[in-house]
Amino acid sequence: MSTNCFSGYKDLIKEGDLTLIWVSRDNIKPVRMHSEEVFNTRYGSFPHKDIIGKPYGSQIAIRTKGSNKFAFVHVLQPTPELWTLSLPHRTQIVYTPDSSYIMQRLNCSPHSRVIEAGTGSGSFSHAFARSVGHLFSFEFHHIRYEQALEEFKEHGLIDDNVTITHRDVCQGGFLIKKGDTTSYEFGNNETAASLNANVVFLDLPAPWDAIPHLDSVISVDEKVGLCCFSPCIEQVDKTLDVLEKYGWTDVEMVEIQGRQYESRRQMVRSLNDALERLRDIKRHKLQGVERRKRMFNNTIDSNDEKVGKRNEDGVPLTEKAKFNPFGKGSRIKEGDSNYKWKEVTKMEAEIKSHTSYLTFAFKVVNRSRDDEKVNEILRSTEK
Amino acid sequence: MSTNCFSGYKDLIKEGDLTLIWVSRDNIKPVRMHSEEVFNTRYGSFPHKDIIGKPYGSQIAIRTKGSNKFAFVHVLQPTPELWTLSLPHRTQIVYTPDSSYIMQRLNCSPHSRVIEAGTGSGSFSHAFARSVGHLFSFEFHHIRYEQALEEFKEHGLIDDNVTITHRDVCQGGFLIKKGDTTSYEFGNNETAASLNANVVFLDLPAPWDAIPHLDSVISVDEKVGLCCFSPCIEQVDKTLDVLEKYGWTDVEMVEIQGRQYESRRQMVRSLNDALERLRDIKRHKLQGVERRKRMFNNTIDSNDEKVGKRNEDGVPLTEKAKFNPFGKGSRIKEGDSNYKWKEVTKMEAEIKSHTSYLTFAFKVVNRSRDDEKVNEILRSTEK
Amino acid sequence: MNALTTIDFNQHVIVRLPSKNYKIVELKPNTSVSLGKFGAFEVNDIIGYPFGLTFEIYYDGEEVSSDENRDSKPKNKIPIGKVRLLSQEIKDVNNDKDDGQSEPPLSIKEKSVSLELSSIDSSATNQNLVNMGSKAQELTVEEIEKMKQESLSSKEIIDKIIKSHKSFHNKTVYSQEKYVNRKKQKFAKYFTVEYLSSSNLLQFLIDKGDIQRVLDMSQESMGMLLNLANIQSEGNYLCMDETGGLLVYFLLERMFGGDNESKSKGKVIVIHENEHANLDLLKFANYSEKFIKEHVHTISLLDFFEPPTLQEIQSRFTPLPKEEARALKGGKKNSYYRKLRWYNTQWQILELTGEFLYDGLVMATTLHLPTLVPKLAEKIHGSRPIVCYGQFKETLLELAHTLYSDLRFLAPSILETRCRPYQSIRGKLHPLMTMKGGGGYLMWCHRVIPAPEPVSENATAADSSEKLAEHGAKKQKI
Amino acid sequence: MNALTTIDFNQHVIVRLPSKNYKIVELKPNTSVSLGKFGAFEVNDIIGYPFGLTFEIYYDGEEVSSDENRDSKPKNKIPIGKVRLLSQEIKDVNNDKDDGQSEPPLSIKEKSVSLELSSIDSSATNQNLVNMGSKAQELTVEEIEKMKQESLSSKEIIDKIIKSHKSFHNKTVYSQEKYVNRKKQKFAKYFTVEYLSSSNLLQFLIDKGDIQRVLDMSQESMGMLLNLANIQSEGNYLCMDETGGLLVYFLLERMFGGDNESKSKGKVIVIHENEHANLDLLKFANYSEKFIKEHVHTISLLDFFEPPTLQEIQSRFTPLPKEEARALKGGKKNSYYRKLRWYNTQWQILELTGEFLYDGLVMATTLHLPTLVPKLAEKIHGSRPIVCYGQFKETLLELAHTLYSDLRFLAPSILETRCRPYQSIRGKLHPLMTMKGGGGYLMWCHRVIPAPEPVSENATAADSSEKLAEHGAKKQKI
Repeated sequence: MSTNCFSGYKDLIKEGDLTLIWVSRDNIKPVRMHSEEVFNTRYGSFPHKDIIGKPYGSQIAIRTKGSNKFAFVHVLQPTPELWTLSLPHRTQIVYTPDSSYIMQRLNCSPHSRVIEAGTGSGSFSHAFARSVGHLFSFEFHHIRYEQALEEFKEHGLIDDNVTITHRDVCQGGFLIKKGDTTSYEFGNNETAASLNANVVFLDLPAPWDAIPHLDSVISVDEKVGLCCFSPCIEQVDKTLDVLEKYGWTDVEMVEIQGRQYESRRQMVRSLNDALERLRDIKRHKLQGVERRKRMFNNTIDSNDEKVGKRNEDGVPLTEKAKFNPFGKGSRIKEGDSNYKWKEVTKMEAEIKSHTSYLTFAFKVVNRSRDDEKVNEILRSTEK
Repeated sequence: MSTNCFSGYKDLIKEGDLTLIWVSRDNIKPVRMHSEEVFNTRYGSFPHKDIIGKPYGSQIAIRTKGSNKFAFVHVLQPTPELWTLSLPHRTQIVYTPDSSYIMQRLNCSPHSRVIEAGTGSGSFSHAFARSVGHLFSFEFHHIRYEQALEEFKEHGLIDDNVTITHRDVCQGGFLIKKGDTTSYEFGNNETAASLNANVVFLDLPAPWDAIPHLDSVISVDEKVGLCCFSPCIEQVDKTLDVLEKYGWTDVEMVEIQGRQYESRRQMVRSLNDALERLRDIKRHKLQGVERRKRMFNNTIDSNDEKVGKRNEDGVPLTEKAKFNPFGKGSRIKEGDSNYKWKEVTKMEAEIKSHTSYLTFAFKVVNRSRDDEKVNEILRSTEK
Repeated sequence: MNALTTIDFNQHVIVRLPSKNYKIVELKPNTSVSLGKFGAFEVNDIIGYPFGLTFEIYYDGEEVSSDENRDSKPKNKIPIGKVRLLSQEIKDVNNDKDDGQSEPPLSIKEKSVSLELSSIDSSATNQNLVNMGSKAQELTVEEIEKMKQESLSSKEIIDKIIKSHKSFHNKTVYSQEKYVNRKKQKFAKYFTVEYLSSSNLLQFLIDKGDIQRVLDMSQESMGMLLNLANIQSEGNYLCMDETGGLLVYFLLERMFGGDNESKSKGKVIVIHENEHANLDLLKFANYSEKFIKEHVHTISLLDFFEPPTLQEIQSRFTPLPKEEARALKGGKKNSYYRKLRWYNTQWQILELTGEFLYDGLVMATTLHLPTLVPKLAEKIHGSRPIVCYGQFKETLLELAHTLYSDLRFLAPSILETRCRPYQSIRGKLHPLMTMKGGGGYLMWCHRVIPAPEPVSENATAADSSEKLAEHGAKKQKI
Repeated sequence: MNALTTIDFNQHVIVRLPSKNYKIVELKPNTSVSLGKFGAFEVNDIIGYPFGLTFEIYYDGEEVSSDENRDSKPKNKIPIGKVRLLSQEIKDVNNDKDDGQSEPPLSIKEKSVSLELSSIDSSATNQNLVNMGSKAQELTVEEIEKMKQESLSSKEIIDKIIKSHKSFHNKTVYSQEKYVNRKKQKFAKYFTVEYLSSSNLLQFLIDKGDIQRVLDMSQESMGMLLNLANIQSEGNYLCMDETGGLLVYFLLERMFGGDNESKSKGKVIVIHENEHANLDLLKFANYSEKFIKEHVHTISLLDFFEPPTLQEIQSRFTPLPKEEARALKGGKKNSYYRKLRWYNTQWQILELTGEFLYDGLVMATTLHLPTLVPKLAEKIHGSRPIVCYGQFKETLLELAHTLYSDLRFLAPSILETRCRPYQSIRGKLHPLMTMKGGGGYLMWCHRVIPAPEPVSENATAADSSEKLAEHGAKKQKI
């Protein structure tokens, strides 16, 4: 499984492909296509063979057992953003508003060589892998390292542009030497990988312990960008202290707040309808009072009683008034064409009010220029 | 000037009234009505005598010198919210989103006896004065104390329910004794004011120095609510430490983010119109090309040249295409009925992204009950 | 006893549980209150204490089963415990669902480590902590349940739980504290009694999931509405309240602070869309019926816009002098008093809709505002504020555009206020990771009186749109 | 020299000034650059340094007036100074406009007090600091101006200013530092040279006040757009860009990182509303014309929706073999090559609008999206993302509703991302007091292919609205 199923664009769904099956917004499952297997959901089961051969993005419909209703899923090609949506909310996930901002602010492109510690859920690793030259990811939790290594291999990232190493960077720094527990493949006489990183992302409880180790692995002849991802403000305070001590400049901490809105509709309930409804209720009460008065004075006029029960157009009049412009008492589907609606945006019921504080800093190790080269160029411009 | 011009509702504008004249959203001026005076604005001047006698809320219109245009202002009765809008952005102003939240969370009502330190711009003092039983405001900056005292007197607050005292509460605490620089009027044998505060608002650089002094002035037999208003997170950290030491509980820090939106319109530019415009441009280019070809082959047919210059309905055809569905190139007033518009909300260009962190805490000094009274009541319920 | 500051009989109060849920309880004398798994207590035991205190329920063996449950099946008899003031405050670190690896070890600042933990060692990082979920806990659910039944004190239960957690010592101090607090919330038996303020009533309704019923209102939006509307104890406010009385309660608490003896004469006039106003939530308020009758009047939309004329009222009924009326008997008396009630209501409608101008308009309704507000505003005095609460910004946008082009309204603007609480624990300060979204929006403007067209001969037909120039829309250069 | 990391000739770069303003400068050899009041420098002096360094301009008496101004009037001749690397970083405390009394005295944390201040005493509080505004400063404006003309080093100017400030010692250390920083920004002569990234280009345009031109875009919204749209170096993206090329620049920088030698084959196809595409901003990009030609194609809306047919193209022109064409002379040759260019464009239109399906749709336009997006989406492959940027949420709301009821679009949602920077100085950490509002919104969905109606005899006319059940709108109980 060497091809990186997260990069490049596939047309048809093939045997062995890793796909993301979208059952609903909160239910997206990674499924590898095997023609003899079946994907089961609450609504029914979808044999892989009905999926393989179809173009990516196809909706697959089946008849739910029993009722004549249909159940359907969509089969999508994995992307880092969809992958993040499919992850259960366990360990620290770097959500798209944060990861996309960090990548943009640190100018991630094929030119970037990135250090990421810790790997965590691996959601950010996938986004990095899509856009950068090379990603060196470090994870200090043994089990999570094994899980991430397995996952990255499955997704074809290891053979592409990702190296993952089991290391507590706060103690052991970022050097990757032969014999370390790492996915890095050393050249025959290569004893240490030259990371030469120009982008660094630290998502650690104590980034101040890792920062001092960076000087030995970052690129020296260019501006290096760093982002520390810390939930507590005290961590930011300690990080700022160490950043200043180790010559990192243009230090700025920011917060990213992402929000999602549902597109909904609210019924337009006009004043006139409301007044008309009240008039209707009033009329009915008066009719009721008269009827009771008549019944009170003269009980024999039976059809009167019955008649009283009908309204103008002869329809039997229930006790309650007839004019029901807002469909009170019955379930109206939002957008039901019998009513007038106003399009509105509704915030999610529960929002992610905080992920982490992002502390950015930059460093140029070698603050000089190569005078020979410069003079050479200057001479060439004078000719 | 004893009547509090900020509370109660006035019908007509009278001589001597303090009014707020609204010239524009960012230009609201406090003006005391004197029939022989004139209120000057860039657009023209408004004699007070044309205002006095009119109901509050009246729009006053004058013809601007020279042009036949009109200039107008609105004359409003002062409220704390309008007053806050009229203040220049100098010292620390507590804006309405913060002050209204604090008052609501600390259940401000006629039952509340409030300590406020420092007075600052006095904007929050006016909001407190409107709703609470009594406000004890403390200001440590000499000049600001004088200005606030003068202003509160002018607005009739001092004779109503506000006491202001010149004091650095961090050093001198909150006790108001005879001989202190204060607006408090002591009863003949009263040597110290009994504050008995149940709401405390601290807007100070070092609230942790003031908190220890509170025990001697807060009410003992009821839950007392406190809010510290501090711009920096380190101030919150020190405040939390001291609050815990002095027995304040239910401690929670919050941030209030207020936003204002303008109601605007964006032109609806349909795809069809856009396509039609391109077709129109294309047609004109082709006509232009043919005309040049004809001119190139046969220069004598002068009317042809002229004719070419007219479009179908005989109107002289400018070089540019005629079909201009979006009014490109001319100034269209937002909402111009010749075009289709979509109502949109636009955020202010510059927003107040931070005012201060609000740290709330509560304290019950006397955590016991009056057993006699309780037994008395219990006996009465058994009869 | 001052019912505004102290726990008193026949009063509705808020009871806050360890699970941060809110309950409303009416404190009837000589009765007990059951808090489900958190235990039960006698009302008489808490009377007389000031609001805001936290009580712990403890059992010293001679419990008597709570009277309410005397007849109910023995199984769920919740023994009534004794009550004592809880000394040490429980810090809640409950909000961090994910045991984020990047949470800081507590070593940064010397920590006020809660009692239970001080004696147990912990590792600086959770490097070798295996997340085996519940497998790590050797006590079975039944055993824990049994301990709860024997009503061991929460402290004893929690100590037992910690001892039987296999890799508890591997946890960082931070996650140990979180684990202990979660257990505490599950088994601890303590509760806090608070005054039923308008904010607490709103929190109770949100907790119950009644968010839609209160139109997704938030405490900060309501506080802002009260200040923007310049609410005072002597004001007369016109209001529409689709939340079943919550908005009215916010108004009353700000105007009178729950004081039935208040001398202030302010009034809230509630216009309702249905035949009768729905102010159910006021049943929780501690205002007397007399007080409500005096300060809260209700009138239907129809009566407000199409009030009866004086003749209509007088033509249909003329009240009799008191003695004559009292002399009436049986059916006649009933129908007379029924008519008299109708007569008085009609009179009140006349008063409420006559020349009288109100001091403010405060709205929380889903009716179409652009048609409703301009009509209601006819009854609002010049310079007075108009504040409309709306769950959705788009509905207030439509209103703001309508009012913007109407010279009787000054500078309508749409406002939003959002409160974000922080986990307020030194050493681990950060905003809560998750919270309730929404909170609604406010439209705020002032009612003003347009100037009559200044009459002067050479006044060219003053281009009224020009008059709107300063007031008017912005130019947009395409 | 690697132009992606190092300052090189004939390159557009960003120059950041002490006043935090951004300038774009093209570095032509042997020329000088004037920074107005911040001085002037020679381009040759900074060539070869890595990006990100801050240079100070200093004068040691033998300045020569900048060549640009040689002819201009002597008065505004800005002397060209020497350049040296600035050693100590200037902390900016510039954001706190109001000298808030509740700002903390620096005593809380030992402070890294900037050099200038270490020798001057300060008061713990500003109790007796009288806010006399400019009266406190004894140096007149002319004197300060003269000092600047004599090009004293910024350090000397600032020391003079501090000495002549009457109540400077009364200021708290905090407000002294703020005062010094404000002065520094006014007189200091330093600048920073940065790579012209897409984010820096956006910041330059925002600084210039071109916010409306870039539809109020923000860096965070653009970053989110690039990730949501799954932008990769090998993708072919369909895009509409009303910002004059800014969106295209964001795409190109993410795909190729400014590397003209990139082997990747990704393309951006720009559909434009006017006769010609407006990609002016690309003139600042350091991509060669050849590179742009290869990776960026433009096509008008009309050509995209009403492309010519093969016959039409072939019927109007048949290209001659190369030699024959070259043999043509004068007018004939011009008109042939003009027609050939037309022929090639028509071919390209055919290619761009043929069977080919694109890997993503990225839009930043004020055209009516609910009609435009469904039509453009016909050319987007299944499972690929569609991302529309909009300044106003309401326009994207209309789009989302339209797409929600169209089975070719999966889960359209409206997203907002806002960045709030903090004053990042230890001891005084807090969000900036004021910042630019707005930043726009994004609509994100995936193009999908609806399943054909499953054919089975007893399939009752599958109520298509039912099919929408799972996909469909929420039930709303009134």
